[in-house]
Amino acid sequence: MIHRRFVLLGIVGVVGLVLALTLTGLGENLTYYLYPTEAVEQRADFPDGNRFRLAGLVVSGSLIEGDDDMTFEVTDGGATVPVLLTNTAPSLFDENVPVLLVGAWFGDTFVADEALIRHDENYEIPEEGGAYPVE
Amino acid sequence: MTRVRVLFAMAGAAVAVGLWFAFTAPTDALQGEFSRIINIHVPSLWVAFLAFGVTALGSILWLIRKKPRWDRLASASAEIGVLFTAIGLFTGMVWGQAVWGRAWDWGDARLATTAVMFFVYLGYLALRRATPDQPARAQRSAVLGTIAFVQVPLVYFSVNLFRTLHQTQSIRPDGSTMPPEMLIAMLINVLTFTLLYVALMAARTEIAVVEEAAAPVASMAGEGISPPRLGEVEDV
Amino acid sequence: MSFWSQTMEIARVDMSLERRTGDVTRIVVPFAVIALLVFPLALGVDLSGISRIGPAVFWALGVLFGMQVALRQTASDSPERRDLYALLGVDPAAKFTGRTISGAVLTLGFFAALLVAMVVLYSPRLPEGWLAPTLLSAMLVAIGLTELGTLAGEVTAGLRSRTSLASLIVAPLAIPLIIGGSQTLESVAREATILPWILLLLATDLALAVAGVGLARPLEEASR
Amino acid sequence: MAHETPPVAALATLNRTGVTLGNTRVLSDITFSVAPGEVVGVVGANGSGKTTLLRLIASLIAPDRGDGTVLGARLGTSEVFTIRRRIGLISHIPTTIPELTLEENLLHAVRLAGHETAKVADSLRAVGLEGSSDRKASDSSFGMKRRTEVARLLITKPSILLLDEAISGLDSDAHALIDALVDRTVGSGGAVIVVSHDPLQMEKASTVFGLAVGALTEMT
Repeated sequence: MIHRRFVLLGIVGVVGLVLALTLTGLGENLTYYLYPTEAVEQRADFPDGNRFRLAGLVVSGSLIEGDDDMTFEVTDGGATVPVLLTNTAPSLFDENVPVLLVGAWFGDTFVADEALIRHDENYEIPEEGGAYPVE
Repeated sequence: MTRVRVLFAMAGAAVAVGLWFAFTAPTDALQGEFSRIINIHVPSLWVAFLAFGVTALGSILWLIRKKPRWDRLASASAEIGVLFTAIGLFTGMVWGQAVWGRAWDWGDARLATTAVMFFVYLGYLALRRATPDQPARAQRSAVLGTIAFVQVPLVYFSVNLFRTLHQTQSIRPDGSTMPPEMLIAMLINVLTFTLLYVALMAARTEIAVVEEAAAPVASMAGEGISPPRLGEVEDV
Repeated sequence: MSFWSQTMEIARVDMSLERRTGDVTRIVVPFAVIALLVFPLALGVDLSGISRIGPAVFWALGVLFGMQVALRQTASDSPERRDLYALLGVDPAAKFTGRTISGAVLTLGFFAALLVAMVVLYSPRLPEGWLAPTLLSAMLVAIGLTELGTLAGEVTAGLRSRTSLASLIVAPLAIPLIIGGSQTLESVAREATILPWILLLLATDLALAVAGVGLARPLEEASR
Repeated sequence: MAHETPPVAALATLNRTGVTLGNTRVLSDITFSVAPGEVVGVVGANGSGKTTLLRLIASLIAPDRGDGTVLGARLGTSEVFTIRRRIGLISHIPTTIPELTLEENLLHAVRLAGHETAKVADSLRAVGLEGSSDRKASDSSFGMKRRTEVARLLITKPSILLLDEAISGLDSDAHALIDALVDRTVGSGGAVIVVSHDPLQMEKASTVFGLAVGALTEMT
């Protein structure tokens, strides 16, 4: 049967294409968000006002809360980016917490109007007393 | 029906144990009490994947063997899969609102592909509903049940293929990224939900057997017509 | 050899039926262009917004109405015609392939008309060198969409609510095609490589071709 | 395609075969065979399952009990795909694509069946359609569409010819055409099954069965 051969070769072809797809990094291409290092590297691609998403860890000791905004820094271990958040943050927002920010460059500062907590796959039991109390 | 009763009794007991573990296991440092949602969210979607896999298997076996039991297996599993996808999506939205600060995000590949999977299997159930004739229904839905499964691995691997807001798997070939107490609680609930799935499957397939038996008794062709008796009937 | 001669015969007759009935040129294309007009009306007078959403609207409408091309009336066989084809010894896989060829040509023509209408009505800001990648991705989307439409049309053949039911089945499964099509243009705009998106479209098209050819016989049985 | 033709002389056999469509048991227990050169008639009332019987033998529906063979292929298996093109069926409504002309309809069928298209013109003349071959099927009469079907079967030369009320509603010329088709099929070692509610249409049949409540009885 010719069809059977086509189906078998086709399945091999699909698997090959999917493998090629993972290797070429579809995920990197569909830029859902950038890490601070990438954001600094690709600064020229995102002129002021061009919105993108930035993911990183809130730097310990950098958080200053204003009346209706707050400033802090995010890092991915490489670059560190200063952030101005013009909106209220989710209840779990704190220093040392991984966050996802939606906004745009404004000079050297990333001005965000939305902050999300980006919990990763790592779970930890709190130290004595609980480091992150829930309101 | 006794087999189903036993299975439901076992599943009920298991759910009680699972709940106890879910509420006594330690919580995550960042998420606090919200991290307990994992004990419903992950098992639900695990059952959904399992159920759609069984649907695909039943569909392929039907196409090869043409035995009604494979069609019953495929359809029962798809119904339960849709139910648990809905539970998974709902608990995910609650969790997302609580932790991320946002219930839904179309830019996230895991969320988007899961929603697509949900709609594909809703389409599968709609197709079944729209096809009245039993063998035709089995044949058509078996074809769709086979094609539809193609995107289930896409949902599972979406967190690895794309950068997502959704976290990646906590259980990996090289071990787990969860403390053992939390992991055990979650795994017990995965087991519990699987047992619940088995019980629901047993019940649903038995109902399907009863439904098919209760279908109107097949009438014989030609029986519906009797010789005309125009002379016997007056005033027509 | 009879596989390809049957395939080409099915495709040829489909095309001449389209020439005579005008299902696509007289119904789907005008309807899609009207839909294109609805967006600016609903958005109000924000003209910069219109030029920005142009490509996105093109892909959304292209896929939604492209489904209607694949599910057009002339490509759905009456039960009598199915019997005739069966007894002429038509290979169900050849019918699938022929339908896909004619449908893909028509869908590509529809995409071209919609693209011209979008460029004229929305005056979008298009990056340099956009045309070739867009046409390449449009061709791959047209093939995939037609494969999907042909499969769904066969699965729902003869059912009362055939068109809406087939659309319900096609729409979610067409997501990789929408992503691949729209992201190709995005990548050109960002000066990034379009290769992953072309690969995604190729993988989808090939997977659907495998499903269509491999499941052609069970589908042929299902339709009666 | 390496399946052996069983050493039976019969072109079609049914062995305790049953068919259910939806909720209706149309055929319950049919045992029947037709040999080369034979013309078999089946008479039955409206709704007695005559069309279903022909569609079963044409391999267009699968039996749900019992078994049967047509031209050596077991019914309900993929074997039927290889022999289908040797089955000719004239159903009570002629099958044409309305937007195509009669000649295009014939050409389409002949090309799909893999036959010489050169014979199309002769065949149209043989059935008396040379004057209306470029008329659209939607504008053609019942008789014209029926003659187009006969023209097709003259080219495809089926080994087994199934006639479902084929003569009903035809003029005497068209009737003669169908008779000629039957004679040709039988003459070349094929078999014909004629199905009708009208016993008068069984004139060519050597054996006549009656079909009632799902079963066959020989009437002779």
